[in-house]
Amino acid sequence: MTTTTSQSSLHDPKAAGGRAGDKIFSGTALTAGIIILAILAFVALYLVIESLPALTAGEGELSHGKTSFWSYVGPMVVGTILASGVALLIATPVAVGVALFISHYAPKKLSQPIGYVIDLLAAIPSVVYGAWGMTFLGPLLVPLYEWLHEYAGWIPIFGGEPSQTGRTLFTASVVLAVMVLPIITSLCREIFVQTPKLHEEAALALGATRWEMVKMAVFPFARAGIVSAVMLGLGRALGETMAVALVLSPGALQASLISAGNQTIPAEIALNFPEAFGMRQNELIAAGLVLFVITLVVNMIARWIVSRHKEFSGAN
Amino acid sequence: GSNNPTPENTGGEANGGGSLSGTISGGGASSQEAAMTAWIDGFRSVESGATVQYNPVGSGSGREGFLAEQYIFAGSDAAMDAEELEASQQVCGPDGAFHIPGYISPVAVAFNLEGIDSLNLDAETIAGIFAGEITTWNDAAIADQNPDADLPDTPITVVHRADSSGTTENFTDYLAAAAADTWTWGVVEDWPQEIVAENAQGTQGVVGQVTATDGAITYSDASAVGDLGTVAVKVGEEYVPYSAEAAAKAVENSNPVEGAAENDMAVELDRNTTAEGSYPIVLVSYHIYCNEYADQETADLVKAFAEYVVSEDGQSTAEGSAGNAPISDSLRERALESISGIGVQG
Amino acid sequence: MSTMTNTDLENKGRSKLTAGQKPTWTWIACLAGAAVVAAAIMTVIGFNVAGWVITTAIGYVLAMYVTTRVIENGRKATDGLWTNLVVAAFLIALLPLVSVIWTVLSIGLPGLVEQGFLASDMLGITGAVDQQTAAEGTNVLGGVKHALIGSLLITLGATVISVPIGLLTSIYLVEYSRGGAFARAITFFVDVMTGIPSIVAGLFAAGLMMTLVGPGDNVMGFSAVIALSVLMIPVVVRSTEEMLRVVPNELREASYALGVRKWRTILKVVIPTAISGIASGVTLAIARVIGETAPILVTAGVAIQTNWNLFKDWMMSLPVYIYRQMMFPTAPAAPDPSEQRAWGAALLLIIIVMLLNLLARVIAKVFAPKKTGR
Amino acid sequence: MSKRIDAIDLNVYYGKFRAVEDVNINIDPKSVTAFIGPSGCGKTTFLRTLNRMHEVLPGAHVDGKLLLDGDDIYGPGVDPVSVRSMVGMVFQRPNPFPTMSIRENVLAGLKLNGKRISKGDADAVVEKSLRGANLWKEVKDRLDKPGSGLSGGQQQRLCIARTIAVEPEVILMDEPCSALDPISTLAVEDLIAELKEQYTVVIVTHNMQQAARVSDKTAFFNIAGTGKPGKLIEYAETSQIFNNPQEKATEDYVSGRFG
Amino acid sequence: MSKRIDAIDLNVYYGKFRAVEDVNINIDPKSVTAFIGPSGCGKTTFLRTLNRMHEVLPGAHVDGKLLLDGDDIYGPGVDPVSVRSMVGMVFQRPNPFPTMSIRENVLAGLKLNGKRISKGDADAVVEKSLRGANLWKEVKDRLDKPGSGLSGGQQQRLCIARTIAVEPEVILMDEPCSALDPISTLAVEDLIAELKEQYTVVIVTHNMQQAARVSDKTAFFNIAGTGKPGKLIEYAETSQIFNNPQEKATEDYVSGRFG
Ligand SMILES: Nc1ncnc2c1ncn2[C@@H]1O[C@H](COP(=O)(O)OP(=O)(O)OP(=O)(O)O)[C@@H](O)[C@H]1O
Ligand SMILES: Nc1ncnc2c1ncn2[C@@H]1O[C@H](COP(=O)(O)OP(=O)(O)OP(=O)(O)O)[C@@H](O)[C@H]1O
Ligand SMILES: [Mg+2]
Ligand SMILES: [Mg+2]
Ligand SMILES: O=P([O-])([O-])[O-]
Repeated sequence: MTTTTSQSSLHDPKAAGGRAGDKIFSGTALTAGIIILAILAFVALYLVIESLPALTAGEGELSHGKTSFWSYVGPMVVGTILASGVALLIATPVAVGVALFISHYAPKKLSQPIGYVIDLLAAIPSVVYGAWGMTFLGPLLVPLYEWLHEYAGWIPIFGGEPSQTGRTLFTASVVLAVMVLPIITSLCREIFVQTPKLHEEAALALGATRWEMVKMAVFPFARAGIVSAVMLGLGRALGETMAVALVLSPGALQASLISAGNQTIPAEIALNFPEAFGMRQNELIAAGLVLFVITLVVNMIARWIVSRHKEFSGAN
Repeated sequence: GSNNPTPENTGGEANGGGSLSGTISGGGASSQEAAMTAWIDGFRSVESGATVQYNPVGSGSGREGFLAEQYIFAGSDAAMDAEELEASQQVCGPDGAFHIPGYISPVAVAFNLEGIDSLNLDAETIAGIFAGEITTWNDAAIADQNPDADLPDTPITVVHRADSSGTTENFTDYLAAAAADTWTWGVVEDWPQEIVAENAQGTQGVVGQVTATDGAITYSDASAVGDLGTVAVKVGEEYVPYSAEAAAKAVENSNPVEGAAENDMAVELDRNTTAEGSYPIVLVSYHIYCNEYADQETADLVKAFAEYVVSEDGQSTAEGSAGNAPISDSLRERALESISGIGVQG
Repeated sequence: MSTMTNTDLENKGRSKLTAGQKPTWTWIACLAGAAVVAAAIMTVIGFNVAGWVITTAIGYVLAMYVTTRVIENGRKATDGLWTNLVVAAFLIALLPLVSVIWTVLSIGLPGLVEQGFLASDMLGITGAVDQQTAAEGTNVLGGVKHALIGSLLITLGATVISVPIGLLTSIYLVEYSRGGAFARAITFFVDVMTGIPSIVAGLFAAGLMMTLVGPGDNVMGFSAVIALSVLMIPVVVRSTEEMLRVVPNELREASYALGVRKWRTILKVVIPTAISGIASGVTLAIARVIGETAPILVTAGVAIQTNWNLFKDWMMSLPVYIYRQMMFPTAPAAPDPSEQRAWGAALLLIIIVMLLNLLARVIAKVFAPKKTGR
Repeated sequence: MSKRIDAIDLNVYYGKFRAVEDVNINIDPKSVTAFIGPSGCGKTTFLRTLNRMHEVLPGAHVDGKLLLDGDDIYGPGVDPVSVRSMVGMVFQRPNPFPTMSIRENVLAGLKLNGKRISKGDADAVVEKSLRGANLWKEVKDRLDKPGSGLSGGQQQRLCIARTIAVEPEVILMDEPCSALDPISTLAVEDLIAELKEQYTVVIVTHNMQQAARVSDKTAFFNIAGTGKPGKLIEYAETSQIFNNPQEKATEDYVSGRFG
Repeated sequence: MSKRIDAIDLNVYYGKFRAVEDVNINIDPKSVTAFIGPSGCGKTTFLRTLNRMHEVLPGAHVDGKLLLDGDDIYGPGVDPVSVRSMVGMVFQRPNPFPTMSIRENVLAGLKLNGKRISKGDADAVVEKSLRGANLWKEVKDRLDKPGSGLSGGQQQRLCIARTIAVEPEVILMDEPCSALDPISTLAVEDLIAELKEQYTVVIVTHNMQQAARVSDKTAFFNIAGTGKPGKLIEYAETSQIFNNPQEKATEDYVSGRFG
């Protein structure tokens, strides 16, 4: 077989078995990747098939006399994005702050237990968050809503009659914020601690204060990571079912976040699926498909943002 | 006690201290869950070898699961429509499925006003409150009917069900029939979005919300209202508070659904009734069975369970647990006759 | 300065380096001032402790900023401001944690310590029993055995499926793919998968099993296992991928240079080195799914008795148990016993997750690369 | 624009581990001082105490006095930030900020002071610093390109430019040439010779030829064994250290028996 | 147990970038060959092509022939794994497996490949290899302690022991002493002198004294500038390279003008 030498010691016949091992192992790993794509394809296929009737239904075919699927799902899309958006607005600064605290501010001995404690937040089941939001947080926020309405009522989001039960989109957003906080925190923390010491020390050696060092070295390095952490949190917030279903007192779309009203897609599905059949079921699954597409788009945007900043990132 | 409470029982194997064995699964209305838990437990003590399980997935899913052969029987707050009945022939043989009103429960209109346990209201006023037209408790419409009550000027907080619900359907059915001018949204399972109000998930959710909110009002399965004040509804010239008897009476006085089969006990409630002592806001939750099952074992098991549910023993067990209204004797007789027809597909 | 002894070198007067600094007691003054001002504001608009603490905190941060700015300089003031804000962020994040844990502990503890709570299921517990309990004030009967076992079995099943698939996928991503389109596709879709609403995963699993085993039989623990796996796999991939990436390349190269094949290198060098990170990633993934309600409800149904078989009959799980007991009490007229059971189960669930976390830490400790010496 | 440094009984610790023991040294202004010694003897550690960069590492602390023109930089109430803006530092591996352009990198330290500087002044500073670092000609046409796009040697000189832009009094350099090719090394060495006209320069090097070429005085550190603290063995004129060392250890080391 | 190496027109690439150009070199068995040259000239890169470790990096490839006792290791169908078990390698930074004990580290090359050996045989291999790496005495009482608990020099010798345990024919070393203190350096240098009795040894070093001390022949690589490929400039007896180099560049370099 070999052309160079008659009996090359490099062609060890026993090695063939070893090579097969490599092939099998890499093949298995590849298969696992393919399985994931297949599962996702199945999920997508299932969603599409089950929602086709609702998507293609004409006037009068939809349940409860809805005029069109899009006018049904549209307000909920807004509600879903609103709830997750407000949640992120609340959670992101706090989460980044906590991550910074753990990575750069807290005494080294404290930071590990603190990280553990924050991770615990992620471990609390969403039913418990829902129950907590419904029974404890909502009523707690009622005075705040009244205060906001009185003094900031001219801003549309505080415009509506404040809820007497506190079970509003804003409360739901706060609960979501609490739920996504540990996710964002732990990812940001991982990235912050990986900031090259080289760049941190470069900043400090120039006479930078700690905050200036964070601005010069940590944030530029972590920018992409923060974006993807926030996106991960957003994914969680968009898809959260039980907590929102328990906390929110849903209703038609409206600008005010402190009165009852608005609805998110996952909560709508959870609340109505049990009694749904026929077309109603198709509508709900179609709503699920819409949510799926939103997640997809959000992730694409995140990827885009991350890749746009790649060349500036400190990883070299 | 005996597990064969009725002489009509023809299934030979189905008597004696538990000769049956096997598992039957049902699914459907969550309104029946508490009662079903009691029935399952009671049935187990009569037929120790047999297991019944029930998944409270909701009426719609229950009917659908039944038609998809996922459940042997279904619990449903609403009767099957013609289309579903036709589909049931695929599963149940040529005679299809039939309904038994196994669970009857009054729907209370409950409120939280300090010091007031009961209010008299007519259908128009109730509709006005729930439509958001009457907004304070000392509104003339309420005060006129309750001269003795010391009504505060607290705003009324309407709390309705957030989820699709048979209770909502029955309640709006009453409003639409008895106060058609004020309630213009018809019979719905989902509360109309145009009415801005508070809401919560499930019976427990709305009751909890009302209990926590001064001046709130809701409608709910009467068994769950606890210490809340309740409304006596105007029927004819008198005000009738909810009660098991009043609810059972309303069902008894109702008419069979048009064109239903002989043994099908689906009913059309008369919400506008003026019959003395009947309470028209009542929820009837059916048990849906096949006329014919694929094998003898299943048929026997279903028959035994169905008989137990409507038996005096079964109904009182359920009442003790779930607080529903036991069905009247005449209804029971008709039900047992229908059930006795369950057989095996030829 | 003719003879240079060490002490002669030192400037004995004021050091130029410490000139113009604010005194050390500034922060006490600021805090006291802020507290007083806040109390004054509060008495005007109505006193309330929460408002007072918040106003004091804001006042303190502002006062520190302004004082530092005036006495020292803007840079120091900004630095101090951000330090205060970062600490504040941490304290704010602690609030809900403490509140949630306190709520669950205070409501859930009586339920959890109720005699027989862990050892019994709900067989024979009807509304009548609960009503009697409530009326007579006796011990609440019934427990979580069936839900506990169901949860553990289902989660174990999901772990057994997800961890190999997830781990192998991340091995593919880290060790085999060279950043090709396929690897990028997997990474992207794994991200998308993390966003699948849990209820959709449940519906999908129920539908899939329905077509595989037919209606009726598809309601079983295994369907829930599938649903949870869909939710769990992406989390496993994401976390283990990170952990594999941080294994130093020099260890891989050391192994290759010894003539060790790639797959053996991965199994015997890379994975053992990363095992602690992988363990904590897997725990995180378990924690993520063990608390799921909706997907289990629509796949495994509800049960009142213990079922050990994942492949037959319905199964209860802790989150479903919590949800049902809370929202649909066994006795509608006497919901208190159900509520007690629900919160007891919630506390149990949190404890389980905490134990899992601890376990992961122990595993991490035991298997972690030994780092003695330099 | 240059200060003297005096260390008095300085001990440097990493947690409990004493890395450097009892250093006493007087460094003259406007001179180049080289630290040499085997690996692990504490050259880097000691150098980093001179601008309080040592304490950035967790658990690291210092015991003793370090006077900068007579003021103890470890005295109570001294802000490390102000010390560091007087004592600049160039690291072993060039570390320009990757997200900044060349121009921004040079101005990075200056911007910190919060002073508003006009574009004209800024341009002047950039040119002066880059000229000072011998880099102006090579980069003047691409000031807005990222700093990380330069070669290693250019990056290192950019870091020097960044350091001299803030006009410190002392410049510390930790093996500034060890990552560089010979041409860049030459450029940096030439630069050091120029810098000492204005600054006090301290340089760590493991290259004895380099020490001999650039420094006025040389300090030799040594270590008795792993886990033992490093010590200052001998400190004298460079010519004396290389040609006529007083200590046996110094002689062994500079004769090339080790390292 | 030792082989000769012949490179014929070898070009080495990182993706499109040619890092090393047209190397022709013949390395004798049972000798020590040193590679010297300025940073970035491709010493490491070329060394890694000798046991096909280069191609482990994504995009890296090789063009030309590399004969090991006449067999082209880049020939079609050659399994890199069998090449690597013939040509062992020691890295710049000591890298014992952190999860393994000293004993397991030594046996890693055998055990990781799944070979079954009796405990007695294993013990013999461990002792022989550790003795061969001059480490036996220091660690024989703590073979079950983690390898990462050793000092840097000991770790490096452990890595050498691990390499010789698989009985290769050639041993490559990339700056094996650059992370070590002088005492450990001495130990490793002594070891290299012993190893050449049995193995062909190739060592990269940036320390010319070291090259002079340990090697029989020396290869000088150089680079024209950043982005240009590295080239083999001169290859000859070590004494000739240091005392009587033929090329101007070599002379500049070894006379210490650079690096
Ligand atoms: N971050 C650290 N934590 C603990 N010990 C350290 C740390 N950095 C260095 N050391 C120890 O301090 C001692 C001195 O190290 P240092 O880096 O100052 O040596 P050096 O003379 O600069 O060596 P080299 O020439 O290798 O740079 C060594 O024993 C080293 O192990
Ligand atoms: N992984 C890599 N990818 C791309 N280019 C590389 C990589 N590693 C090294 N190079 C380039 O290849 C050339 C040769 O590098 P190499 O590391 O072989 O030099 P060296 O002689 O070993 O230098 P040193 O003395 O610093 O170790 C350099 O230009 C370097 O930038
Ligand atoms: Mg150093
Ligand atoms: Mg190299
Ligand atoms: O029984 P419900 O449909 O009202 O939940």
